[in-house]
Amino acid sequence: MASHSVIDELKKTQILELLEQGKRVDGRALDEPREISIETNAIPKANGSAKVRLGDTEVLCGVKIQPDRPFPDMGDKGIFICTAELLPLSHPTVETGPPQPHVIELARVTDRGIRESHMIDLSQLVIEKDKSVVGVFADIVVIDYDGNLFDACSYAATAALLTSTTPKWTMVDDKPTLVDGEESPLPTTTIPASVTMGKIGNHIIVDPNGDEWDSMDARITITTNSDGNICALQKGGSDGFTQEEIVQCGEISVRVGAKIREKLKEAQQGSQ
Amino acid sequence: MASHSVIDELKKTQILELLEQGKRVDGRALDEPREISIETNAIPKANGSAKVRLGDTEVLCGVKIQPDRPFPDMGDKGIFICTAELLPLSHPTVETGPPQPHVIELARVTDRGIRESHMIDLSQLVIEKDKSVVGVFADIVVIDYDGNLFDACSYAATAALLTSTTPKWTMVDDKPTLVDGEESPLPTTTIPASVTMGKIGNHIIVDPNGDEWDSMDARITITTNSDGNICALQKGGSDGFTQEEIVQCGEISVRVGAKIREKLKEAQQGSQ
Amino acid sequence: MASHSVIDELKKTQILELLEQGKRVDGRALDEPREISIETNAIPKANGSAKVRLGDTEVLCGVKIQPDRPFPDMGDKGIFICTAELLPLSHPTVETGPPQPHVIELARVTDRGIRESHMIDLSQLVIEKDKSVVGVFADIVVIDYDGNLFDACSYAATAALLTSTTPKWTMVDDKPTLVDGEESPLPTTTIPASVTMGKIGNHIIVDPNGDEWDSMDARITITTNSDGNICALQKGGSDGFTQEEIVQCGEISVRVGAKIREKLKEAQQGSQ
Amino acid sequence: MGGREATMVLLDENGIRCDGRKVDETRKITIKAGVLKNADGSAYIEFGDNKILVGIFGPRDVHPKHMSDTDTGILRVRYHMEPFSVTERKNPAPSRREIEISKVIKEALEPAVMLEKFPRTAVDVFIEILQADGGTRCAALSAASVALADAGIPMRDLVAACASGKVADTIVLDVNNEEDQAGQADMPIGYMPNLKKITLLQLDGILTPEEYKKCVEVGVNGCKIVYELQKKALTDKYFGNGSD
Amino acid sequence: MGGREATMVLLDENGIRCDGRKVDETRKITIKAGVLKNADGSAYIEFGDNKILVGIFGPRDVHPKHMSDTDTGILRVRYHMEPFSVTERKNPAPSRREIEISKVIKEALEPAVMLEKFPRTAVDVFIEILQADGGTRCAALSAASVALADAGIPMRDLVAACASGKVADTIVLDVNNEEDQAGQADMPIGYMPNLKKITLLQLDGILTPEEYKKCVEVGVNGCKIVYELQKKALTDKYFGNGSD
Amino acid sequence: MGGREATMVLLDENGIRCDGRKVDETRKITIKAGVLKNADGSAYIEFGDNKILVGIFGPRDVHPKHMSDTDTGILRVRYHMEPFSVTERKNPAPSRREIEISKVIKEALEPAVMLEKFPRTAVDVFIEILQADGGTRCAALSAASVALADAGIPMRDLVAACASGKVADTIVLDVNNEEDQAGQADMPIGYMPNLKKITLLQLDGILTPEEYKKCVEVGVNGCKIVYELQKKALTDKYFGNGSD
Repeated sequence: MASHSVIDELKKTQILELLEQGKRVDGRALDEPREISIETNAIPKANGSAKVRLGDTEVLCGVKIQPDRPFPDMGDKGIFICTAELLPLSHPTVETGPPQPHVIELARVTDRGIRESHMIDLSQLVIEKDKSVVGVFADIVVIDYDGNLFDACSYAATAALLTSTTPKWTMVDDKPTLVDGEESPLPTTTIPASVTMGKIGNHIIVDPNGDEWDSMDARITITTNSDGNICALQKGGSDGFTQEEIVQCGEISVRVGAKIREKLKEAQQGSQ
Repeated sequence: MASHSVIDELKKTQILELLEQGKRVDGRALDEPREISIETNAIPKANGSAKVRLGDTEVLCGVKIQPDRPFPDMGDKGIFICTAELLPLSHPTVETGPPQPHVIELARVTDRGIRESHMIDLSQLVIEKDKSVVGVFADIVVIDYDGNLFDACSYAATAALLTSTTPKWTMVDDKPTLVDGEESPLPTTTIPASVTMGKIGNHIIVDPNGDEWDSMDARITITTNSDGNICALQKGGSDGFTQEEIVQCGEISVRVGAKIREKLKEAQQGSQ
Repeated sequence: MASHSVIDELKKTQILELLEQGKRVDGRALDEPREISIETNAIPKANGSAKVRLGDTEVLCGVKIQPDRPFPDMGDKGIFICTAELLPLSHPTVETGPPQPHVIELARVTDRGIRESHMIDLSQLVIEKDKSVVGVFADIVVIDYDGNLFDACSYAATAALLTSTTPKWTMVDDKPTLVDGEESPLPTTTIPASVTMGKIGNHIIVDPNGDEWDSMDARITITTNSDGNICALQKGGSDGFTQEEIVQCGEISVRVGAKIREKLKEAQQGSQ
Repeated sequence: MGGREATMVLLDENGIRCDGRKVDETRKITIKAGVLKNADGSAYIEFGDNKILVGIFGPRDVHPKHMSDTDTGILRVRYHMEPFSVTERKNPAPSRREIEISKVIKEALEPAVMLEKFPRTAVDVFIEILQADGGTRCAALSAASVALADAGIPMRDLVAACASGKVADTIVLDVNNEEDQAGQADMPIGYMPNLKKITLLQLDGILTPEEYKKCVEVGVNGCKIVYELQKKALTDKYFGNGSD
Repeated sequence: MGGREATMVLLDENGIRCDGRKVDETRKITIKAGVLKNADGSAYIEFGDNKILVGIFGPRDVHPKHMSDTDTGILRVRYHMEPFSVTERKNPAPSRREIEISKVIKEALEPAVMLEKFPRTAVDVFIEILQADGGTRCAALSAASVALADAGIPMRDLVAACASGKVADTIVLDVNNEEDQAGQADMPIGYMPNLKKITLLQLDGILTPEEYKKCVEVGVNGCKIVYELQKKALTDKYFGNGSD
Repeated sequence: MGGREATMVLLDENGIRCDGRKVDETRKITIKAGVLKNADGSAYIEFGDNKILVGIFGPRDVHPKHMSDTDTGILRVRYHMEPFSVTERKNPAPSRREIEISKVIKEALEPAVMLEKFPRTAVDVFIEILQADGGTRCAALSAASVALADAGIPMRDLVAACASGKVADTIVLDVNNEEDQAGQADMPIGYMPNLKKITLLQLDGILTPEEYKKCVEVGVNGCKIVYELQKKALTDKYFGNGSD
């Protein structure tokens, strides 16, 4: 991974030459994400789940909902935890073992996009204040890799959460106890939509595929909520953006995010 | 460990040639285990202990019995945990550090043989239902290695448990509190006997020693209980068994296991 | 680190030649520690803190005081924990990752010097017996390395503790709850003073600097309390001491420790 | 075997099991070969409610080098459960159970793979349990065989796997999760039908010697059923099945 | 952004913030270059109540060798908090947050460092948070730039960093800890003033597109203020400042 | 030293200790050399209720190579307690205490071993505490010396070890577990009787300078007692003792 091969260099040259002509290697417009397909309820035993294909990138999110202790000083809020793992079958370069920094970043950026949008109404997930709350665990695994995991993971987690049902618990003998048959949808307030853009030369492209990802100078992931406001952002990569590019990326994320949000809504409605 | 040396190959050839004549390198019959010696109460400060020599393989098991929290949904059962460690002084190839898969397998197979036989009556090891139970920890260390750790570890754990005494606790102020001077034998219901067989060529041998172990194509460990029934089994190694061989191994394990069980009973009685 | 370079050898030769003439590389007397400077309250957000320079060795200790559960069977005592870390910016050879044995020893020797002197009156740090006690955490980081971390860490921890204030907690609803505005000095009973001596050839030197540290055959760290008694000792290094040298080191530690204790008192008074 | 009391009827008077199956019937099994883009070979199996994905990489170089073998290739197997695959969310750290099963599956596959054909290299078998419902190791082993074949790894035979067991005092095929929890014995078997060799065998639970013999027999028969579905999956991929 | 209720007045009727600052004012900033004896370069920054030390080693050999790059040098960054740096004692084990921030700062520094000038080697940036008070990553990044320059590492520009944010419905510069806890948005920015490039950018909290634009603008202006102090710190060390 | 109140009589009016010993008497000590089959050298010691096994491997190659020293051999020591060796079951993970004691014992043995005779290689000393009863480090060090000699490692001297301490205001030899818990000071000493060098020395607890001097003296005398038993163990093995 440390040194770029000659083939990588040639690939980047080709991608850049095409971009100079306003074209992408796979024929998409610069601000066009790849085909998105969302299969909800892929894991029936989970409380919610979604398999998302974004081009040839495929990820799966399963949501588990179970009683937990609240965080200190947060006794009036449920818990939301989001993890991400690159399965070793998703790409030959993935290594097993403790998570690498880029996987930790992936999980944290996905988590923040959802958390900062206030998608889940955590105040409704309290069983008994300060004693027991509902924990929502969205665990994402990457099954096949072809670039832009940030968006694929965000869509999978969001679709899984939108289609999750949560059991009901009450306190019996100081322990949270399941109330049979009382399930309700997970309380949500907004639909976050993540849009990741790559910078290659002076070109900003939406949803970079695997080859584009390897050729990027820098990237930015911007999440917007249902109001069209920006709620989370992460810049990455070994180059910078001009101030104008940053503003432009904000505009793209609002516009493209709105379209993504429609897909997520469709997936939610399709599962009901 | 990755490649077999020329000497290993020669050793295997010799072992195989002898087996073709129905003989073993150390003169034993094919279904004859090595000399077993069992020293109980080797660690007086433990609640039970046994040092077992099986040929030149030597292992030591110490049992600690102390109050613990029950597993969730198992509030009416005590806890049994069995671990195994290859001490680095037992063989020049043993490495310190986190346990290797073969050591994890060793511990789990030893644990299952005892657990699946229902040797320990865990329902008698409850201090207060759902709150506090008795934990039985059988920790086994390998002191000298000459093949067939599965059986040596099983005999050591079984002998240590058979000769263990358990203190009595009652709940005082919501905490398990020792009742002085009230000790009783650990409640047991059966005596599991593990019999490990190796397959070299088409030959099945009982209790392979170190050289035989290195030459085996496959192995199988079968544990029987006092009723002469089979209660746990683990196949290992890089080759397979025919269906007939599997049945034959079952028969051997019942027959040889009965003899082993007598030795374990003797050790139990000898310690009283 | 494994093999000594030619330069190391030359350095040692030079140091030894000077010692034969009763001199040290930096002109100090054999029983003379380097210049000590102590800056207390270096981290105002901590409950106590001190930055200590001992020659060119620089360490920083921050003390955090917070409620904790008592150790089993120690329900009538507060908790004291002392850690030490060599920050990687302190020397080019420091590696990040789990602590090396010499860092573990450093932390444990520093901890023991303070603990065995009974400096902190832990019996005064109980919120509710058996339920909640006050935990005192002295975390030390090494910022710049030039030999003799044992003494530098000990002085930093001692000065930080001497100048620590502890909040007050009472039990409300079975939880320790802060009583606003009631702070008091951490209760202390004595001032431990650590004196580390190196043996080079037959010479005993106090407070070895970095070059001397690399040239030492053996070392000894002796801590004395305010009564001039010896309360902790640790020998290290790959050579031994004669019985007479051990007695001599004890005498030096009492004498030099008394001077160090004055510096620590000054630091304590200066911070009030 | 937990030895817990059965609160459901495990086997009714007509010999029908709690999920409607007969004693010698497997759950519904679907196997698909070649389901991943990046992996050199792959397979997906649904075995009852088990959902398992297997990806293969290799033969490829081994790092560090001293882990390789100059005489033969090596097989490396990782059996891994997703946190959401089981009822109570699984802690993501690898459990001792997962490490043991990885080893057992590795040794069940080795007799089938012509490792001697690719010395100094490794073949990696990555098994992902997406949803677990009892019998994951057998389902995983069956899928791994198909995935290895899909990767073009030279093989002597496929390893087919299925568990037998004892439920309500009867030897049955393919113990499901409820039967495993409440039942009396569970015996996972891996079998190479052409070479007639059992390469995986474990047992938890108590069997008389006669039941033991019967259990092996029933299990081997189950493996033969699975074997047909494995061959079909490979045929479907390489020669088309009209619907794909 | 916790979205918690503010129990204090974050911005009064005169546009004065909870710590007495105006909306476009930074906290008190002091930077000092060359503060360590052993490190090849170093810097100490006080940024409000943040106290941060940065040490540089390198360019130096990489172990193990295969981690090095024959074409270029590599930058390694560790952002690390002392246990006593925060209100509740921090567990000494590296947190996921620290690992992420290390990566973000690394990628913010890379555009500024002429890594191509020292192939096969590494430059290590060790960041120690001695006391934290909101905005540590910006303060750390600013100090790290100075420390790299102090170490004589060839650079295209310094990276200056400062956060902007939204507090009491107003876009403000340099969000402090209380504002971060009670406020509406926090946007750390790292900026190279000469090359006019933003190399670090994150956002937590909700902004309208207009507020977003404004926030970037305010943040970049803050970076320019920090930049002057960075240059001063280097000038003071290398050309003296009369008081040192 | 916990400084806890003594609930027993540590020293009675006749100068007899809680376990019946006199102040200058060690507990019962038995040492046996050559007790393991695979190890290159070994020893077993019972020291009061301490039961400790030591195995030696080496001189042997060092992996990875860069850990070796071209000028000298290296000694590696692991002091390890079995989970069942102490009253409350010990967590199997290596504790910081075990790591420190490993280092202290290593440095106590190094002066005795002619490491310069086997450059580039390592000698491994594996110490297993089977049952602990106070004073394990001294007993372990004594056994390790014998095991090294049994392995044929060239040595300058044996290191003999024994603790002295302060109990009921009296300096006594060989502090046992009860005395350590309730007593005033514990001073483990390792000593090479021929070379007259102290190679291990620690102290926990408070001593006046006079008591300190006395404690060293008493401990060194104890080491001389242990030394005779070490020599006997080696003689017994190599020249027979009639009963073995």
